[in-house]
Amino acid sequence: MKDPVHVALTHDPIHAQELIDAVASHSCGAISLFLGTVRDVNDGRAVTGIEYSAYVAMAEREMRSIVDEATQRFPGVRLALLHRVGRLELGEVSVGIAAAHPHRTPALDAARYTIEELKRRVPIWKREQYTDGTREWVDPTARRAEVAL
Amino acid sequence: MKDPVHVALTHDPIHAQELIDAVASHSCGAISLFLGTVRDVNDGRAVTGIEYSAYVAMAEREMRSIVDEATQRFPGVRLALLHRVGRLELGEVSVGIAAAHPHRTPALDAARYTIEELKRRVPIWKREQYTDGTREWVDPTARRAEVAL
Amino acid sequence: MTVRVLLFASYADAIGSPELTLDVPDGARVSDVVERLRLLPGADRLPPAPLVAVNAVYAAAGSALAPGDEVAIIPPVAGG
Amino acid sequence: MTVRVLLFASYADAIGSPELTLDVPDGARVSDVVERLRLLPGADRLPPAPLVAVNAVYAAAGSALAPGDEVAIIPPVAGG
Repeated sequence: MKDPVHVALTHDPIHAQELIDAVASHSCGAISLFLGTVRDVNDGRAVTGIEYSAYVAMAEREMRSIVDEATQRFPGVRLALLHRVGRLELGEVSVGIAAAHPHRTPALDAARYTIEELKRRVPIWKREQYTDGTREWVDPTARRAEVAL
Repeated sequence: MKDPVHVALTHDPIHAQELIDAVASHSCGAISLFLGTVRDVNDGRAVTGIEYSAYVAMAEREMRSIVDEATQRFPGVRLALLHRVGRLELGEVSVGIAAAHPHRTPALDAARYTIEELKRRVPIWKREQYTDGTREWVDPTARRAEVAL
Repeated sequence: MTVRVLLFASYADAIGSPELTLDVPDGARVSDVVERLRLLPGADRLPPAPLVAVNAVYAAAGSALAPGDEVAIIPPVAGG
Repeated sequence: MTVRVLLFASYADAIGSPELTLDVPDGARVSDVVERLRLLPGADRLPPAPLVAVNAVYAAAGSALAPGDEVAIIPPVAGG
């Protein structure tokens, strides 16, 4: 697994099989793959697409940190992490994570750890485009506050 | 998603993308895929391949039950579950699970629930073949007992 | 009455066959079939209380059987 | 000394630019840069305590800055 290739932001479509091939090994009996995809509804509004942007240098740095941390927490795990930037249509993959391990529990846990940390701290933003032609930057903290009401 | 096609035992190779395509939907923002693969070492012995067999009617019945249960536990989840039978070489996929959901936590939880229940109760057996030419039926309960000593 | 017994994996190897037909008394239970199997050569390799399924559903040792039932003796499962 | 300020997403829209160069006193801290930004038109849309990264690492409001530092004001992240 070549690290610079498999922890990255990319403008190109993310393919599940490439992520799997990046981590698969005869020493591993389990692979957990997570894909985030563009959904047609968010917060009750009809979405037609999402534009992702990032603080590229910092995002890739944080993504590598997360993968390094996961490797420490789940020794023996092999990880790949790609996040898309640019304009994505409905159903397209925005983030892909593959985690391979000799055993299933660390593989599953490592994939989950990686997506949770990515959502918590990697400087990536998304602007949703709606069917009425408007577009808006998504603020998950504002949304959580509303849900808490 | 055509249920009979996507909860099944199969003699054919299991492809990740087919499982993903079976569950993907514009209403889902998350897909969790789990693959079990043939590992080169088990309990310290060098493995060259595994032969899977099943009580076919019951195994497919239990697999459908598990998928139905997961759908109840994680409302809105879309699941696919395939398990291979026959002779598999190192690295081949023995089991494939895909779970799609509008949100990531139920997708991740449903994939984990499905593999845990499959391992607990679906009547499938495996005979490992070793580099020394011998082969043996795997008994996870015996192994767990040894680990407990 | 007659029941069909299915054996799998290590149990089929132990008994030397994947399938048997057994005559059992009317009203026989799962445990009666298991005890009958114990009389066969190789059956010492069955555990004290093997898992059993009747007509493809897990069944308790005390479950009553009907003529023609398919009684499967289930070795420890190892899928995945 | 001079620092480079990066703005992203909704913050870049608010201030009207993705990047600024600011002159700040020697020894200035992250919080001093944020206070300077508040003088700009549109800066009322910044939150009371925005997240900040210095040279691509999250930094506390009290962190001291050096000449040429890249100070990024980080809107709520929304990756995935």
